Amino acid sequence: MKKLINDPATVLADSLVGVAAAHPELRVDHENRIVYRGTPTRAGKVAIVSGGGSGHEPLHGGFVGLGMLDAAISGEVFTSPTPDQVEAATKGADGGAGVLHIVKNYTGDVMNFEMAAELSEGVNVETVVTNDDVAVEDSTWTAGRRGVGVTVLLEKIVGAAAEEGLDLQAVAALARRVNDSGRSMGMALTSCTVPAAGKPTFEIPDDMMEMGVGIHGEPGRHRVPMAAASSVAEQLVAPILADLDFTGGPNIVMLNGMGGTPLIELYLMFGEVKKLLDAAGVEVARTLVGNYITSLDMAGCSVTILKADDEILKFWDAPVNTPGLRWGI
Amino acid sequence: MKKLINDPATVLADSLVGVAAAHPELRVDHENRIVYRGTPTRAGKVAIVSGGGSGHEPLHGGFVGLGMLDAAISGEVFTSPTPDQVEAATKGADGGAGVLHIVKNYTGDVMNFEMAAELSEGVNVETVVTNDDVAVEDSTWTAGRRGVGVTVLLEKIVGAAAEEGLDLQAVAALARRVNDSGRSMGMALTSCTVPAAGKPTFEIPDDMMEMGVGIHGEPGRHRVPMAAASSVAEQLVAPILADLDFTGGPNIVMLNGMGGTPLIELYLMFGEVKKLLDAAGVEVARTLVGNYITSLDMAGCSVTILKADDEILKFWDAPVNTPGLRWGI
Amino acid sequence: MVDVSIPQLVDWLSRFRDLVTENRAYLTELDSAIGDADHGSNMARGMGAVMDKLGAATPATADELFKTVGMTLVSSVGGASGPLYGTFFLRFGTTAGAVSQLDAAALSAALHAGLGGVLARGKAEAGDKTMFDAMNPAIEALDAAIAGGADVAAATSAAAQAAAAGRDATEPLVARKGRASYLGDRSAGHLDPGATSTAYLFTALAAATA
Amino acid sequence: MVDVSIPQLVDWLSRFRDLVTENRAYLTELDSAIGDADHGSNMARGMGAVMDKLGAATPATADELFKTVGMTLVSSVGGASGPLYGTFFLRFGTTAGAVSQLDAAALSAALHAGLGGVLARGKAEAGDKTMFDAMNPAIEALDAAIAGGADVAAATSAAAQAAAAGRDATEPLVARKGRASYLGDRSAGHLDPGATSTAYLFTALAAATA
Ligand SMILES: Nc1ncnc2c1ncn2[C@@H]1O[C@H](COP(=O)(O)OP(=O)(O)O)[C@@H](O)[C@H]1O
Ligand SMILES: Nc1ncnc2c1ncn2[C@@H]1O[C@H](COP(=O)(O)OP(=O)(O)O)[C@@H](O)[C@H]1O
Ligand SMILES: [Mg+2]
Ligand SMILES: [Mg+2]
Ligand SMILES: [Mg+2]
Ligand SMILES: [Mg+2]
Repeated sequence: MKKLINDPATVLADSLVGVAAAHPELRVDHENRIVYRGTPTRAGKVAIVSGGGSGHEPLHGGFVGLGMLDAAISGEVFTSPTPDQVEAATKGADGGAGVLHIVKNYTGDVMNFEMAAELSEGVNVETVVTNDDVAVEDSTWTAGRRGVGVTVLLEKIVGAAAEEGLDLQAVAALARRVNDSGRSMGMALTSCTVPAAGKPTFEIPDDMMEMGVGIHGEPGRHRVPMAAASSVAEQLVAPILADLDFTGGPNIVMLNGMGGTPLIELYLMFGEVKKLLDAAGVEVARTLVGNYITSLDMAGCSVTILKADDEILKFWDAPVNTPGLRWGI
Repeated sequence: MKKLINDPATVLADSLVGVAAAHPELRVDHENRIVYRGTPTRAGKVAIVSGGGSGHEPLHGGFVGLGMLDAAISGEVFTSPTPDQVEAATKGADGGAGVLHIVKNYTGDVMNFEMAAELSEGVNVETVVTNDDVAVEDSTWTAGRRGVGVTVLLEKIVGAAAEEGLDLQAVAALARRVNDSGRSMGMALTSCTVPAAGKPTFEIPDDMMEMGVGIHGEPGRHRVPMAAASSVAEQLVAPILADLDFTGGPNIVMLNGMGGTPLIELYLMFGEVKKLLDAAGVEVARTLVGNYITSLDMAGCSVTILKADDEILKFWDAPVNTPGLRWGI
Repeated sequence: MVDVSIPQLVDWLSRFRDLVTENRAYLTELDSAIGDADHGSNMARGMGAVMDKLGAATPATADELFKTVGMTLVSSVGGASGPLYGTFFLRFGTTAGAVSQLDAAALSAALHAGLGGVLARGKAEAGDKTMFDAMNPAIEALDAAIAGGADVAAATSAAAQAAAAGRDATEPLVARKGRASYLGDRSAGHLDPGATSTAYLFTALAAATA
Repeated sequence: MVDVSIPQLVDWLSRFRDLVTENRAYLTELDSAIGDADHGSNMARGMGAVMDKLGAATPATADELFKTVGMTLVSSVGGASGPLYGTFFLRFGTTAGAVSQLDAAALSAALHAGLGGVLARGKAEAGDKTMFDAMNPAIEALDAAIAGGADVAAATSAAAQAAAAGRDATEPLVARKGRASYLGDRSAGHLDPGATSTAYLFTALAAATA
């Protein structure tokens, strides 16, 4: 395992030291592993709180700041934070108007945030569980779909809505609408290496790739032969378009890197995705190309498409000032 | 070789298609492989033009936009662009007030930009050659030091100066002052793979790393045993501090990723670097942590320190709106 | 019938800690195949924290003991296994009550309560390829042994065997809960990591009460 | 003494194209060891563009021919080798002049002019571990052969041998110019890629004028 770390056991703590050093405008609670904005939540503003396992940076800590999250809680690598961490963030971020929990749909995340909400007496908590990954079939008999790329777009959009003064019910309703309007699909060329595991999560030959991966270095739904970027784009876009109709209005499209794939390839992939969307009559109104929700050093990418409308685009375009996403300010 | 590409021969062209699709606010000259701002250079504003081989993204194309570059020229992967490409960008970006060429000190870049300046009759061209890499000993008998991380900071700072209306001589003088005030040092855990070469540029065992690498996937000055992040930070920071005195004033510090190293490690490394700078009495006034000047999919990082002053900090803080760096707007 | 004392219950936890720590890499390897490569770290971190806590001060009654255990797991593990094992021990303690020893019936009742906690949190059913598939048969076997007149040692030994068999039976299953469910058919052919750690839980119980 | 005709000069370029294309992976491998793994791609791309251009229309005189060659290299290669080989051919053509054949003396003069171009652009000295270390001895050997009364074929053959020897002699050198210089002492023990492509240049010349 080749990593720039001191000790697999202290990766998260050491990295948060760097976050605090690099971002004096944020406040890091090292004990509870929470990144807060530098100033407390404005009285009357709904607080937006998210979190999950580490290893997906800049998600979530890199999205704390004006116009996006009020607090982000980090668990160990790929391990949901614990209820008391989430409870601390919930109480710490509440500005009296309640707290929205943004939770990616993984059993661990859902359970730990659920317990935290139970513990957070006195705070009005609403929860949105993102589940946008079309690689997984939706069913009430299973854990359902994973929450992936839509989480990034949702944090931006509801962050702006909260900033504008929408109340908790309205913010939560918007969050659910955004989640329902977005779909994602991911793929990997390589596995990642979890520091504590010390070796790649899976082995894969040079001529194969994994289609339908999530963001935890897990194998995907299918192992298929390596293919040209144009074909990879098709394998990502087709299941998304088959799952929801994105025509007839503007969309926000994210081409996300898994952490180990350089920008030159991500832009190349976006070019291929754009061609397919143009051909399918899917209007691309806003784009995001880069590493936003990653899986440590995994090579690969994912595509997220979100059906937008005037309200969603207004909140998307609103100012945001976080380490990972910044504009208008 | 596992890459999200169609064909090693079309990587650059295909990637520029994606850049154009993702950034309608920019204009891409696909024939000459130039990324321009969407609107022509304001009459009377010095145009800032840079370029070099591809594979360092977001450098340089990702730094085109208000407050930074007016045009960026891409060569093939790790290969300087040709004089006629640079000539086209120089003439295309000139707003009548002349053009500053920002050239990283590599023989190919220097020669091709030199020939371009000769070809660009009628345009007032000044050139700054960045050479901030302390891994290479400075000498008039050799090609001298490589231009690396300082290039990013310089493009931001002189971009702001040009925006403010400084004339070509003043912008060029500032550029040279910034270059003289900055130093960098890089390291790699792995090689990168040049698409046309199809395999890693060098092999390196799991228990070794390369110290003193540049940004072209080349081996470094020394191969040393893998070490903890704290020791890596020391091996990067010590030669920088030995080369120039950074105490007694504010500094801008960049912890840059080589492309294949995830953000969680880069923040961790920044934390280690910050401890060393604090101990050495080096004031960190501004920071940048992330992938800014990369070497394809190489795993590793570099540290850049730039001695600043009120003028440099003012230009650093000025609004910038590019795909790779954005604030204040 | 011999009762299970507080020291024996602590020994159970200590042996469980030893087993997940020794088999940390193995549990993580199982989780690499169909999960996210952290189950070994999670369990070793959690049980390490539990034993540190108990080392500082061991409660004298079962309710307090297992409240400490459950809370420590909940607040140190995270992921799916933290709330699941945490809730297991919390409910185990509540049902065991403020006692300093458990007879076979009380042990069974506490284990049933723990299992109920896992079900309440995780909503898994038999055959979903989770820790439930080791835990449920283990408790059934314990009950059957007790009903058949076995003492605690024999009953926990039967439970350990049934847990191991339940663990082994997860191999061919296609997961329907937890992270492995995302793999669809590819989850078949691998042991479930949580069922494997649960088998250690009952091995440890059998050894502590032998 | 036999003169070198335009078709022979085109054959020289064509053979050079073939050699850098066939040895593309090898040149890139040499550049991987002490550079940035692109010399094979650069030379193959450049000479491919040159022959495409000449295929469309072959100039009738040496000055026009090599102007086309030089300009095409300059505008299609980039990197260090583009300006260096480009300038080499541009100056070669200027000195050769508007002629349809070159005698030995004219060939020598044109090669000297080309070498001067490489020096003007790159400022390398003997022993810096660059293409100069193959080019300079090649031209010296050509001159010596001509002075000794050799015909063009024998002289270019001597040049090719000297270029190869010059290339081989770069192996132990520590680079002082170009990208390999960044490696310091680690650049020793490897052939210089540019010297290797220059050896092909003279191999091609010898074959075209045999
Ligand atoms: N809904 C559930 N009910 C019961 N057990 C579950 C459920 N979901 C997951 N598990 C168990 O948790 C184990 C995984 O634990 P762990 O790897 O520590 O957490 P995570 O899946 O969050 O990474 C699985 O092997 C499975 O036995
Ligand atoms: N200053 C110089 N003078 C002469 N030749 C040089 C000089 N610098 C580099 N070269 C030659 O160029 C070769 C490298 O060419 P190439 O790999 O195509 O370009 P780059 O170094 O820009 O990647 C070197 O092997 C060397 O022979
Ligand atoms: Mg996990
Ligand atoms: Mg090159
Ligand atoms: Mg797991
Ligand atoms: Mg090269």
